Amino acid sequence: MKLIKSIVRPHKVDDVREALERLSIAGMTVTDVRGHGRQKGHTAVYRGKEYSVSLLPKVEIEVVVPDAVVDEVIEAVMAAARTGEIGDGRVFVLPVEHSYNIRTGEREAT
Amino acid sequence: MKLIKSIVRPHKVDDVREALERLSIAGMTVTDVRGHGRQKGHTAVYRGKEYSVSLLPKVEIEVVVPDAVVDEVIEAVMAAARTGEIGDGRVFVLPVEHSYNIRTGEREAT
Amino acid sequence: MKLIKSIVRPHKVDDVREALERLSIAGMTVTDVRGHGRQKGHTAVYRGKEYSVSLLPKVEIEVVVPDAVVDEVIEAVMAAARTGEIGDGRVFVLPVEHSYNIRTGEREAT
Amino acid sequence: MNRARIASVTKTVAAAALFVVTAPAIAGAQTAAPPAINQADTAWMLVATALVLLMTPALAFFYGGLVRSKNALNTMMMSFVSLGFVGVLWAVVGYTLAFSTGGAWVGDLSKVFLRGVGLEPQGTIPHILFMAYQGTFAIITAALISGAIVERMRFSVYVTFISLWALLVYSPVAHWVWGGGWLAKMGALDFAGGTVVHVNAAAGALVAAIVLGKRQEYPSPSLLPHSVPLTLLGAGLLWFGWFGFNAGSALGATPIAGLAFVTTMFAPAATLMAWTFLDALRSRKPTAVGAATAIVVGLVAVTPAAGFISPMSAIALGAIAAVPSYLAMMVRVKTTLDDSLDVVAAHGVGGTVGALLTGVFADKALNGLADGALFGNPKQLVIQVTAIAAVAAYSGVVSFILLKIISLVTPLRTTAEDETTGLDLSLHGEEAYLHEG
Amino acid sequence: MNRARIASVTKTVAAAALFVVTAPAIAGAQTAAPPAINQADTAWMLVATALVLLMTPALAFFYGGLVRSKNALNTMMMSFVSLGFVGVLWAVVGYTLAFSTGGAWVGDLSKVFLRGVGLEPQGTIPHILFMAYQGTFAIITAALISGAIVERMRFSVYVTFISLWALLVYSPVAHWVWGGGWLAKMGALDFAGGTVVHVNAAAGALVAAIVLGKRQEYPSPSLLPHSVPLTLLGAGLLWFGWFGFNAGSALGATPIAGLAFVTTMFAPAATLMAWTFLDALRSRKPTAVGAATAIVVGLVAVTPAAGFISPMSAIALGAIAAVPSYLAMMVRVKTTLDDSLDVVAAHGVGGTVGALLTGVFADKALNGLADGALFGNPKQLVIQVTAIAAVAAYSGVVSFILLKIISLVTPLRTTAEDETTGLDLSLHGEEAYLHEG
Amino acid sequence: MNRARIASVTKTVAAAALFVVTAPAIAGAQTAAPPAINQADTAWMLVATALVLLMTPALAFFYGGLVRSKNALNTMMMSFVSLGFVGVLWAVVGYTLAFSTGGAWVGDLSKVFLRGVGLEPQGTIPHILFMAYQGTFAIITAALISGAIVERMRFSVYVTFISLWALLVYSPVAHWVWGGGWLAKMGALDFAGGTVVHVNAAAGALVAAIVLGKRQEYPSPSLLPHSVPLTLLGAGLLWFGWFGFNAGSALGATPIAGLAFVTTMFAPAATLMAWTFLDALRSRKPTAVGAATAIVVGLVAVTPAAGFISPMSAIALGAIAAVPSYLAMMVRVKTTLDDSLDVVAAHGVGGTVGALLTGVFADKALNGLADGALFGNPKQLVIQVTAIAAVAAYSGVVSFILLKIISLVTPLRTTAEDETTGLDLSLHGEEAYLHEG
Ligand SMILES: Nc1ncnc2c1ncn2[C@@H]1O[C@H](COP(=O)(O)OP(=O)(O)O)[C@@H](O)[C@H]1O
Ligand SMILES: Nc1ncnc2c1ncn2[C@@H]1O[C@H](COP(=O)(O)OP(=O)(O)O)[C@@H](O)[C@H]1O
Ligand SMILES: Nc1ncnc2c1ncn2[C@@H]1O[C@H](COP(=O)(O)OP(=O)(O)O)[C@@H](O)[C@H]1O
Repeated sequence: MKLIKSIVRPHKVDDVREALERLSIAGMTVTDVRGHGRQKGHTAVYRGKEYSVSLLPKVEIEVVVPDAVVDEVIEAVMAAARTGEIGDGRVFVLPVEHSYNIRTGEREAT
Repeated sequence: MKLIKSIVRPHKVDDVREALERLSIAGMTVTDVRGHGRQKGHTAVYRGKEYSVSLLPKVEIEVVVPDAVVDEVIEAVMAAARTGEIGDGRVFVLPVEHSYNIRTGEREAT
Repeated sequence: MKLIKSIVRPHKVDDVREALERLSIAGMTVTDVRGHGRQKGHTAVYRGKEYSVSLLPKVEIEVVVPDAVVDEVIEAVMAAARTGEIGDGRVFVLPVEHSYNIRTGEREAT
Repeated sequence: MNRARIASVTKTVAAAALFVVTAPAIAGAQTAAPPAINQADTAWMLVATALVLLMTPALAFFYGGLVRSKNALNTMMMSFVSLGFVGVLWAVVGYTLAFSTGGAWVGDLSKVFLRGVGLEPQGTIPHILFMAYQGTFAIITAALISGAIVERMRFSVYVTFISLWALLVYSPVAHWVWGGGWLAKMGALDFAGGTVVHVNAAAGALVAAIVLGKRQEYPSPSLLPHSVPLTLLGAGLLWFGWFGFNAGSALGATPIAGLAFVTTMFAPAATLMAWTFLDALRSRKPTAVGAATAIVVGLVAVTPAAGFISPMSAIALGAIAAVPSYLAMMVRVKTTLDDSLDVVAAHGVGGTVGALLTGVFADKALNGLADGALFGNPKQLVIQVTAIAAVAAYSGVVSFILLKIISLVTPLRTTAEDETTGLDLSLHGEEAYLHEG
Repeated sequence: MNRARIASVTKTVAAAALFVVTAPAIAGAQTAAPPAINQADTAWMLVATALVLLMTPALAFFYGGLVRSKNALNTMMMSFVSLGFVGVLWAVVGYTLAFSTGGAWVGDLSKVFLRGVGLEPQGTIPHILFMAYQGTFAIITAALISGAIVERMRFSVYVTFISLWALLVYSPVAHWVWGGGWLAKMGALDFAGGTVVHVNAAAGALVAAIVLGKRQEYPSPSLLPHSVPLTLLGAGLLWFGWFGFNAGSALGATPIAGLAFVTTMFAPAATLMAWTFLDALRSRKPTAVGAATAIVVGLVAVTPAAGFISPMSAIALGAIAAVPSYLAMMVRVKTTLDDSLDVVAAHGVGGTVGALLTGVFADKALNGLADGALFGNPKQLVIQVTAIAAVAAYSGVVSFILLKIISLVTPLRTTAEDETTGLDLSLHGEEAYLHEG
Repeated sequence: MNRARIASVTKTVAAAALFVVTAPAIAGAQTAAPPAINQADTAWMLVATALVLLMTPALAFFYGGLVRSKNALNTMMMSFVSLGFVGVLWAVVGYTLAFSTGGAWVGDLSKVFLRGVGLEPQGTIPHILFMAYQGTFAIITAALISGAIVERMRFSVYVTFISLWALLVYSPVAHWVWGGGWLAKMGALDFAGGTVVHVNAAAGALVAAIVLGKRQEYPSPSLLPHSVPLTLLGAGLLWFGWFGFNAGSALGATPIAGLAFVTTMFAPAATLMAWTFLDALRSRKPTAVGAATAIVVGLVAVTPAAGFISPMSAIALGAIAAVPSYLAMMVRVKTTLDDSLDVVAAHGVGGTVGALLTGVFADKALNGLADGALFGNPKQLVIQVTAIAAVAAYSGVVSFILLKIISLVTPLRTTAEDETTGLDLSLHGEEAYLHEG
């Protein structure tokens, strides 16, 4: 099993979720994060001073999937999250040794 | 070492924390997340329209532990987080290559 | 490639970001988390009752880097995040199998 | 006591107090002149009515900040909805039940649908304005109850309950004390509603909390305020509105209104000071929730006394009142009584202490009406006790009966699942906050 | 109608209503006595003006809570900035355009830079106070428009637009109805601005929403309120301020002010009640946003009627007004018209319904001025329709021309990128919230 | 100047201004009639006092929004606690020190514990009401100081400091200017407290910021507002309350109250307009924090001038006042002076500019009292400068001494660790927000 950890633009979350559902992947966990990268930040102002906001709002979507479907999931996520502009984000693939369902207490088949 | 990444119901966090402390595992990192899965969402209303809230509040608890205790930790977390209803969540086990303590700067023994 | 997952004190985030930029590492993802560990919590009061706040605000900084630079990144992060007091946090190193850039759709070289 | 009486009385005082009062309306009041509108009194009562109306949204913020975010909207709706339901019902029938002549126990139906309530003077202000002013009291009194039952009650049941409560409990009790009923005749002193409003609501709240039962997690340290700033906003607006509540109860821009205003400013100040010390004593941590609570407790306590006692007595009253309410909250959390936002400790205990101290500090030289124990009239204390006991008993019993009847038709509580999910999403289909960042 | 006229008229009523009115100012008003300051009227109008001024920040909270957090400050600034620009322009030239004698269509420049506007009486209050009171109406009317165009308009363009709009649309229309213009002469009834304020603003808002076009994501379920408590705060403060808006329009602490106050309390109460039922009917979920919206709709609807109808009629009016606005919102979301915060449904539909029902429920026995259809004067309805149509048409056309002219000089909308980022950061260089925990 | 004097003077004006003033009280004031309660004045002053009291919670929101969320409650408590401590102390001894006859420097103890302060008239309102009204000024003046020292001061020390400051600094200074003291005799013009309140508080704030030292992270871009909407709420409520502050300083519902009201509406409007342009000029980004700040600066600047200048002069004054305060903020951040929320730039600079411009724009034809330089009385400017300098010097010195004495007994600052943790949790045992989602 793999953990597919995608960092995307906030307004792309719904698209990604739908894309995953189309692959009948129901389970996912979403986290509000802030990201720094090539994308330029903004200049903000507070009373006397100007400062730069370099951490931009992003959303992290974590999905654990069987090895078999990893590639199509990655494709789906990237297609749904892409705008073509700098700041689209990343997809990271991490190995997962086991996955358990708390309700049933069972280890899930890979 | 392993990273035990558990997604649980918000009101179960305290129970899980206590369960872990009973195993004298002090360290843990907690994140507010929203999850999507088999658990059905809610219908919400805003003025003219109805819409469905499919991302439900969950909490992610991350604990890095030596391989030796992985199984008992997983058991403890699942027992503490279980309600038996759909939506209880998942526990994922990921490999960790190293762990460092920032204060001491030392790499921690596995 | 490795995922370097660092949990640090909130007011150390800027220092860490700058330290990473000095290593010309632009990309990072930051999450507000709450942490529990050796660091003692606070006693809080609400009307009739006292209770203890044991989950303290921390920030998690995730950076995915090529294996080659892992060690210097870890050093840099720890140096920037260290206060020497209990509560400085942890750095975890996890294996990453692949990394994709959503904008280009390409898998990034290790 | 009948406020119409106060209104005129205060004027006698005014004159008695040996200075020239110039507005003809007042001179008029002395002689057998026909009732007349006094524009200055009207100006003040327009403002006072608006101020008291603002207290209900203010209560929504005060209560709303103290609950968890997943129940914030439900809690605020419990106050807002009273503006609609209790407001309309007041005009339709509540007013006549409370303020038409009727008998010792309740008014008659002579003014149902506001029949005969027009622009003519009631006291020295337009009758409809008097009716509206009294209506704002009914609205907030009903809403006060919600503090005891947040985070678990079905909304439709709540609306039904407070609507009936306003008519069957508030209106009669208001009649007893302000509508010329038996407590008025007995000479009970309740300037702005320590008994009619606060003891009355607290008794209903206590019963409701018991009948409804505690929240799933109660008592758990996780039941904490989600936004203390929202609660502080509520406290600030409540204080502001309370000037209309207390000083408006003089029903005119009279010296007694000035007195009621000043005591309403200094009593809570003293409570806030005392509460800060109590917090510091206990945990070395003066809390913001404590400050907000202290302000409300002080306001509650001075409500029955506002136009009867001196400013320095108000400071004493405010400081004294802090202690029993503070202790009541410490005791409550050790019980299984989930009076979630301490309506009993703040309004029940605070209102009782205030009503009793009114019987102690009342000073006829000032109010021209009655002395308290301190000024040689201990009998007043007995009357005060009677009023408190009667109102608490009546409100408690009728509230109990109402809830039991409703529970025969439909469950009072939400499902455990909805309670876990949070009432905002499950009952109202909304989330209070949405930070997509 | 000319409010100065109301002011005196209401006094005739007062007397007519067969009770002694004592303040000499009023007696004075009957005879040919010179104009005179009445201190009680002044006291009330000081307060009323402050109350109406508070409505603009209140609107900022009401609107601000309904947008996404990344546009919260931009939305609130759209209201606040009106206090500055429209406020100053009103003193400089807006007031004279609206309230100097002039002709049927617009005032002259005799009072430009407040020439001749001093402490002398206008009606029974200082002239400058009358000017300031009217100014608070211009400020909020312009700000109301912003609700239709949030989350996408360039700020500088918005400021330019509402500044011109206030002078070229609001001032003339105010002159027509309150400045002795043609609609006043025709006898149109608009006590506090159902047509002048709400229909007027809604027409401008509709046009602006169309010219500007919809937001990128519209219609998408993700366009949700970021803070409903903030919206409830706005609704609470709007109601509070609206007492100054409606009861203040009597221009004195008169019985008619009392009447306007009471209808302003009970009409929204009825709307809130009706809206709760409509919500429950539709989705079994009475919403908090619905409650806040209902309050505003009820206030809008009673605005033209406030001093003309009875409290019971106000309850009917409030309840009736809930339905068309509720339906309008359900229809709007099915269209591509991105009137983002439903200015048309709330102020346009609500204001129209209110203005029409004024022509139905007006009761001369109460207001001493005019009867509505229900009291045997159907002609009034025709006048009301004329006024609504004329104002809507004029405002719509001029708003369209203004926006088109501006768009020749500079784009009206922000870039798509700024819209995605959020206007707070991109246009104002700020973030509304920052919880570093 | 002595407000009692203003009160009567304004009435002379009223008459002088050649129109009939009808309320007998006023006629009375002309003759040697005994002092008398004027009900209309009383009605207005009841409201004005409530409005000023509301300003202290409003300040809590204004300041609270500007700090980081971990210090939000501590910052708000700094304002709220003043309502308790300074409030009670004012009644006990502050009032007599400020407003009893006494000498040139301070009042005597004749009215300690409010001895002899009852329902009798003071001017044309009940004496207790006058006392309470003045008390609300003492409360907010002390609270204003907190803006300079947020996020690092020990709470107990803060409470001790402002309590002593209110008695040893505010009361004497109020006596100088309003209590018939030396500045009053010299003819200094300070209608509502530009010098007594704002310059006074700013001098104390400056000293406190210096003695206390800067926050650990200062200057760092991470010291940002955690909730701008909360700050906008504060600004909105401050403006609303300020009408009581300025127009209430006429001590009655007089034409001068109308004048003060109108200048208080238009001066901040002009400042807001000017500030928007300054922001746009500098960074093309008109900020919401800037708008909130501008409103306060404009209100501060017009405070000393409110009842003395014309509305058009108020617009000029408001616009002019924007510049120095704006620049002062740009300079401050370049220094190591951690006047965290710019009390000096907003209240010190703003109050000074306002007091000077009062000496320029004052128009005797309007205020019936004194002319400014523009109307041929340059001497007034000299008097204004004297007053500003004297108050600033006295306040600065005594504040310094007070803090030094306290620091001998106990440390002024929290520990570095508590500062890092945040004062809400470490000093008050609370968290402002808790979103368990
Ligand atoms: N090496 C990295 N490690 C962790 N997160 C990263 C890394 N690189 C990019 N990200 C995340 O991806 C987001 C977008 O990256 P950015 O370089 O701005 O644009 P693009 O992905 O189009 O190159 C960043 O804001 C950050 O959250
Ligand atoms: N494949 C997955 N990857 C990541 N998170 C998941 C996955 N499946 C479930 N989750 C998380 O677990 C939560 C509960 O899962 P759900 O299917 O709703 O109930 P249950 O765990 O009882 O089957 C989800 O809300 C989501 O946060
Ligand atoms: N085993 C662990 N797994 C996950 N997070 C941990 C672990 N141990 C510590 N942490 C994180 O590091 C933070 C600091 O750890 P703590 O023990 O308090 O101080 P120190 O790191 O100085 O020993 C904790 O608040 C928690 O967020």
